[in-house]
Amino acid sequence: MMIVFAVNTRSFLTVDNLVAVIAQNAALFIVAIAFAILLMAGYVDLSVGSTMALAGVAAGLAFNSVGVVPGIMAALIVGLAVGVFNGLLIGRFGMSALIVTLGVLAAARGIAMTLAPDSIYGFPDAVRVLGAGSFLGVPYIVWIAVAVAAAGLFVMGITPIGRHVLAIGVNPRAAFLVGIPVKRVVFALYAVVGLAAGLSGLVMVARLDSAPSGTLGLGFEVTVLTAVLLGGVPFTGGRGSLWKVLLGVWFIAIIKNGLTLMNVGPEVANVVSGCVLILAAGLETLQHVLRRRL
Amino acid sequence: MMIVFAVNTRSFLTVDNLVAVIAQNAALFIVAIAFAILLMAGYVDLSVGSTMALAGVAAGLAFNSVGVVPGIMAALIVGLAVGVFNGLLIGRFGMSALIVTLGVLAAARGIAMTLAPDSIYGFPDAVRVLGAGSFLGVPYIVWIAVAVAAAGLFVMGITPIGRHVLAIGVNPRAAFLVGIPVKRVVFALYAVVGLAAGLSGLVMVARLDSAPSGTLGLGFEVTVLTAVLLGGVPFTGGRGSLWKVLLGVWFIAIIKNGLTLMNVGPEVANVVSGCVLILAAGLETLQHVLRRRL
Amino acid sequence: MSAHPSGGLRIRDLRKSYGTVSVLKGVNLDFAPGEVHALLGANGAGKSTLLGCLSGAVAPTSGTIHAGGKEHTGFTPRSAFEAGTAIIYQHFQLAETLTVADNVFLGVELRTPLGTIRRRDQELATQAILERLDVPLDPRTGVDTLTVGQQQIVEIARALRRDPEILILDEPTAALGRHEVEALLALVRRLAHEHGIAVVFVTHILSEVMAVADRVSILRGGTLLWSRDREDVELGDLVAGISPDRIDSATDTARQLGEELVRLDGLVTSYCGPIDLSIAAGEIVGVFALLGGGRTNLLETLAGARPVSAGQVTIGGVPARIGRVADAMRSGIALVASDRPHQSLFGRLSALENMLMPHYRRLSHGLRHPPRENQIFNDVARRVQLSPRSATTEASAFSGGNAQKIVVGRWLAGLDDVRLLLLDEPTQGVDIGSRAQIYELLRGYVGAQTRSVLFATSDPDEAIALADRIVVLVDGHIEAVVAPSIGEHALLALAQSVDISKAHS
Amino acid sequence: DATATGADGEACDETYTIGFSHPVGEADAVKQVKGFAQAHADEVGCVELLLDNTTGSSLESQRQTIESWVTQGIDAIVMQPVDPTAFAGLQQQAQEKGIKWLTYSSEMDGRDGSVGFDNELSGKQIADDVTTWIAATHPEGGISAAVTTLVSVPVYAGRWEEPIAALDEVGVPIVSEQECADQTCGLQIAEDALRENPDLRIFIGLNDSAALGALKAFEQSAISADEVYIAGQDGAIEALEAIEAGGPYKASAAILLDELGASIIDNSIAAITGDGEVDTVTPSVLASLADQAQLDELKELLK
Ligand SMILES: Nc1ncnc2c1ncn2[C@@H]1O[C@H](COP(=O)(O)OP(=O)(O)OP(=O)(O)O)[C@@H](O)[C@H]1O
Ligand SMILES: Nc1ncnc2c1ncn2[C@@H]1O[C@H](COP(=O)(O)OP(=O)(O)OP(=O)(O)O)[C@@H](O)[C@H]1O
Ligand SMILES: [Mg+2]
Ligand SMILES: [Mg+2]
Repeated sequence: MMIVFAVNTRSFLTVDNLVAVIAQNAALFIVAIAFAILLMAGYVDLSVGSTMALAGVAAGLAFNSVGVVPGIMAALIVGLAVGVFNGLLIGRFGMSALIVTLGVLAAARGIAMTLAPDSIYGFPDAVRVLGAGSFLGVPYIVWIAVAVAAAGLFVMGITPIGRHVLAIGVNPRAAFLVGIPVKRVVFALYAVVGLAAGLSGLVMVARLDSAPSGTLGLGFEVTVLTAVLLGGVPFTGGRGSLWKVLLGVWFIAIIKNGLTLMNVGPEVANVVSGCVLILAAGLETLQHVLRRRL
Repeated sequence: MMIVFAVNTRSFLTVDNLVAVIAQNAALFIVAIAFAILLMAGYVDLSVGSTMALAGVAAGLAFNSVGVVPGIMAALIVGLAVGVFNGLLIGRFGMSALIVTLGVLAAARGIAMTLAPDSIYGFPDAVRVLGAGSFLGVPYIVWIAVAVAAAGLFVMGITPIGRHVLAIGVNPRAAFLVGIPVKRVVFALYAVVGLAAGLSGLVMVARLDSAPSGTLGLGFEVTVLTAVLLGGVPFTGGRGSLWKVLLGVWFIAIIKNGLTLMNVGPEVANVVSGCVLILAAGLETLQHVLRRRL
Repeated sequence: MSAHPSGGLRIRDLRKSYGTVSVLKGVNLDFAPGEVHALLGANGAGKSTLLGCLSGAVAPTSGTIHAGGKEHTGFTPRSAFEAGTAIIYQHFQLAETLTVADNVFLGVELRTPLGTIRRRDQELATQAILERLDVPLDPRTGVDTLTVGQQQIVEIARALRRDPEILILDEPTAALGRHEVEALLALVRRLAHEHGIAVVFVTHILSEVMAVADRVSILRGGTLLWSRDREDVELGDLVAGISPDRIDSATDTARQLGEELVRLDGLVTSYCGPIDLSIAAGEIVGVFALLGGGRTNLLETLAGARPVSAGQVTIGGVPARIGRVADAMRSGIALVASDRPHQSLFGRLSALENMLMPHYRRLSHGLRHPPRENQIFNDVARRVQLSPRSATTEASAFSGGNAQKIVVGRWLAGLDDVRLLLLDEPTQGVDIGSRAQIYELLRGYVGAQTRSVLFATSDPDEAIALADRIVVLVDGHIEAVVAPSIGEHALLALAQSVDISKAHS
Repeated sequence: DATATGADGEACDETYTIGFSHPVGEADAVKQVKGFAQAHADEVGCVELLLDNTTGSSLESQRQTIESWVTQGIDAIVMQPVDPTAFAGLQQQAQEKGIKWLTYSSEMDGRDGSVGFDNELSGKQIADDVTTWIAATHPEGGISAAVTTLVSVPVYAGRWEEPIAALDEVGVPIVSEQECADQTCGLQIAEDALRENPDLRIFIGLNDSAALGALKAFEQSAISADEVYIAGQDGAIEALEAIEAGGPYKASAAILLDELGASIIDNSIAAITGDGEVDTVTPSVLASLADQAQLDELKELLK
């Protein structure tokens, strides 16, 4: 795959292109980390795309009316608020995660579009610096994504919370019975996913230097879900490794990038990315079978 | 909900409108029945929308080159073929249902678009009769949907297969150990869902009298999934009633219809349908809680 | 025993009902520190429900629990833990994807000042507990690779790790081998008598009660029948208390055996073998072994659920294909697996569906016939003494022993053409009265000499009571084939023979 | 992957790499424009045309495509942005790298050129036509209209804003204003709107797909074709044939797709070389039975 891309394009393997791929997908990385942790606990959040839009629109409105820092706060607070809403309904009251977040997916998009019928732009310069500037030669947004990934790896790898999340995913009853506050953990995870979506909405808006309410983050939930599933987290939760999830995100980003560089039309792009997904699923199964044989 | 629609529109509660709602959503009914049975066994098929497109395109090409009956056959055979493909990979080889069908979702759309770069139209008159004609005052396609629903209710209600499907959904290992051919049942369910998608692709093409490869069935998987989840089948399978699924489909159809009749804009429509979903999830949870109290 | 001023646990007028079904009808009980208190009763008497109230798994409808110097109207798992209780559940509650050490410390992890897990310390502590239990097990193994017995050990280690003042064990020995049972009983005694812990112990194996208990209470139908010091009761009192209308099974009537029906020739499984065995029609053969002896492995292989490495199985003179479950079934082999929640029970389906699941196709001619299904269900339910005898109740709402009756009852309906029925721990969790009933039913099942039964058990009493012949497995090999008349001690000695020498090598 | 050669097959001194990006890659008209652009690139020679694979107005996807083109440093980018403001930053970046930035049927400040196809003109042509039709057939009023939109893609706004303004002007109430750009929703919206408003006689689609869906609904109703006015925009072949059939489908604002495709190449080269016209507007033309010759010409083009 990688080889095909490398051979067929001029720039696939250049450092420029590789850094650009991370920068382009910073938002995806951020949401995927939080989403993967939620999925390991056996829950999903399909509302992330719209949450990004709502947070982005809030940031945009605040950038232009109050200032840069309030704008950043606005994105994070809105993201967190949506997450808290999901967390309350699903974690606290036990409502169906899929239906509730599908509902929020529609509703948050609708609210974002109502708040900002036209796209919002013309932000203070600092926003553009956030989106395009870099530190030590690496874009800020890549630093942000790296920080989020590091935090995720830390929490899942070596803190009790990581164990609790997996326990909830594999056997919620057992987790409850050993005294893990299951409802509170699930609530917190939704809040974190909301916050991550808010952050990634902010990153997108900073990069775009504009906040289009109708299309920001449109269909993002499917990309995130695909990346996380590819990263080997089963839909029912209970296991998975964030390293592999990062690989999954990287893989999705690379395919997209490679297909663009190879200049194929949407028909072929669809067929190729479909086949790649199927192949990936096949490889994983093969791995399983081989491991069991050994 | 219903009351709001009834008060705010002239035609919501007319017989005409009610029959029309079924006719408009015949494709949804057909796929949802098969999809719900698959979900009861604990498996999903996200590829239905693209399968519809592929089957529809195949039907369209055959209508114009060979004839009406071959066209009908083509749709069914293509749908079945996609289902068999999914069933082989997932049922037989145990690959991840979500990833494989997401892959097929992309690939089948790509193939449909390659086969038919432009939309296909100008079919023989018989096709239009199939799409718009009626028997005893009820459109043919409504008869088809009713027949599919009846078949589903029959199989799930009073044949052994219905019990086997639920057993697989609850505890696949135990089902395997009591001698249910789990792999074969899962394979067959995917084939049936493929066939249903093929049939519903045909129904759509007949209604439209045209087969637009790029947009036919686009996003259909989300609508079907929402309807089936609303119908109370849990994502992990193992329970559910087809009657309730029919109600779920009906509910989705009604919301769409009511919102169109009331002519609300996309922003408001999004917010309303989002809130309705969340409310529905809340009501179901409430019901559960109350039942446990008794 | 005198009641202690503090410590221990007192239950007053505890009630619990599910909807209109009342399970506990006002129970008063005292569990004193330093005492092993055996709680007995028939299946469905309410033992697990009572213990659930003490651990926070079940919210009582009314009543009070005095523990840790305070009066509680109910527990959450955490407040129960804080009040000093720890429980081992009848159906283990483990996070299968985590390691042994992670499970032992789940919810009470050891932390560094930074908040990270002290993984090494946890592993060492787990190791220490496992050594106390005399079970060699690597704390870093994933729980999903363990056998049922090993998982039970992990549950026990977890409870001990919490240094409880009140230790509650719900049928902790059901999945253990004899060796482990003895180690556990010794430990339980030590914890009570030397460390002053109040131990509550539920079991259906009365010999354990006589060996370990200081006090005995019997529940019947959700009320306390009586509560006495162990010295004041005889085995007969226990039996009479648990199942008043038990009929003594006719073990000694000589049974007629037919010709050879099943034959294993050099069968090699992933763990066992080579195994040569011949089973006559109408014969019931027991497989006895210690924990990890390979019983489950042998039975699951015969049932087609595990790959065969070599050898042949012949049934009725015809070579049987047993590579896959479907093939084995076609050859007339059926299995009742030992891991009930994972391998046998359809928790969310009804009792009737659970019982008839393997037979639906045979029972129907394309269409199901609900009246006939109900009739069969009622018949079998009556014969196995299922309680409640309700066809529509979800399987997960049945008590452990009653769920086992459903699972075994599947094959006792006699609807199938099974020639060789395999049962792994056929009466695990079943009370003493129903156990005799199931033995009787199994004898009736092979009575016509068209079928054979091969069952595996870790309970020597069961092997002796049910089997016509006993195969002793040690490390996957046939150590001996003996008659039940050999007696419990000789049987145990045989099973342990190599195990002990291996432990010292 | 095509390597460009001269029109006569000889190697080139210099090859221009031009990227064309459109957010709705699944639309028939877009597929055709891409085809015409490719054909013209081959004809001119020494041009490598890059096409993106964005569908469904995906901002993410389009953004990534353009970013990689900028990273690659191609010579010119011709694009219709999902949202112009979301690409202003990239435009600046591209132009700093010396990449020519041309817009396709949309406005962006500081662009190096444009391939015009005027959505407002398209909307206006339909608006004028429908006004004329109303005056001729329903001078006394008593009818209502439906219009489809795509508010999430503001670039197209002219396509629905113009007809809506015109209908307001003549006092025809708009009873349905729903988001729709494909046949399935067109059919459903028209069916529902007709049932709710039996006096519905006008349906104006954001594009031909939506209008073609509506056509089926009207054909199935008992309303005579003469009384109905359905119009779409783009000039898709299926629509042209529907117009020619003389049914309810009365008009489509057709883009001259070949001209448009050619302009993508020509204007880019002009911008790169600094020689030639960089801003062109390909007019849309009103395809209707009133001008059979035009209709034939358009159909011929798409064959
Ligand atoms: N969730 C539930 N819903 C309804 N009834 C229940 C539920 N859980 C238990 N019961 C009923 O409560 C009664 C007591 O069950 P419990 O598990 O306490 O019995 P037990 O004494 O532990 O039996 P066993 O020896 O078989 O384990 C049973 O009749 C059972 O059917
Ligand atoms: N999934 C597995 N992975 C690794 N080892 C296994 C697995 N299953 C069984 N074993 C090992 O194979 C041997 C036989 O196990 P088996 O379950 O057949 O024994 P058993 O006599 O039934 O013991 P138990 O009392 O635990 O049921 C044991 O040593 C066990 O550790
Ligand atoms: Mg119990
Ligand atoms: Mg075993």
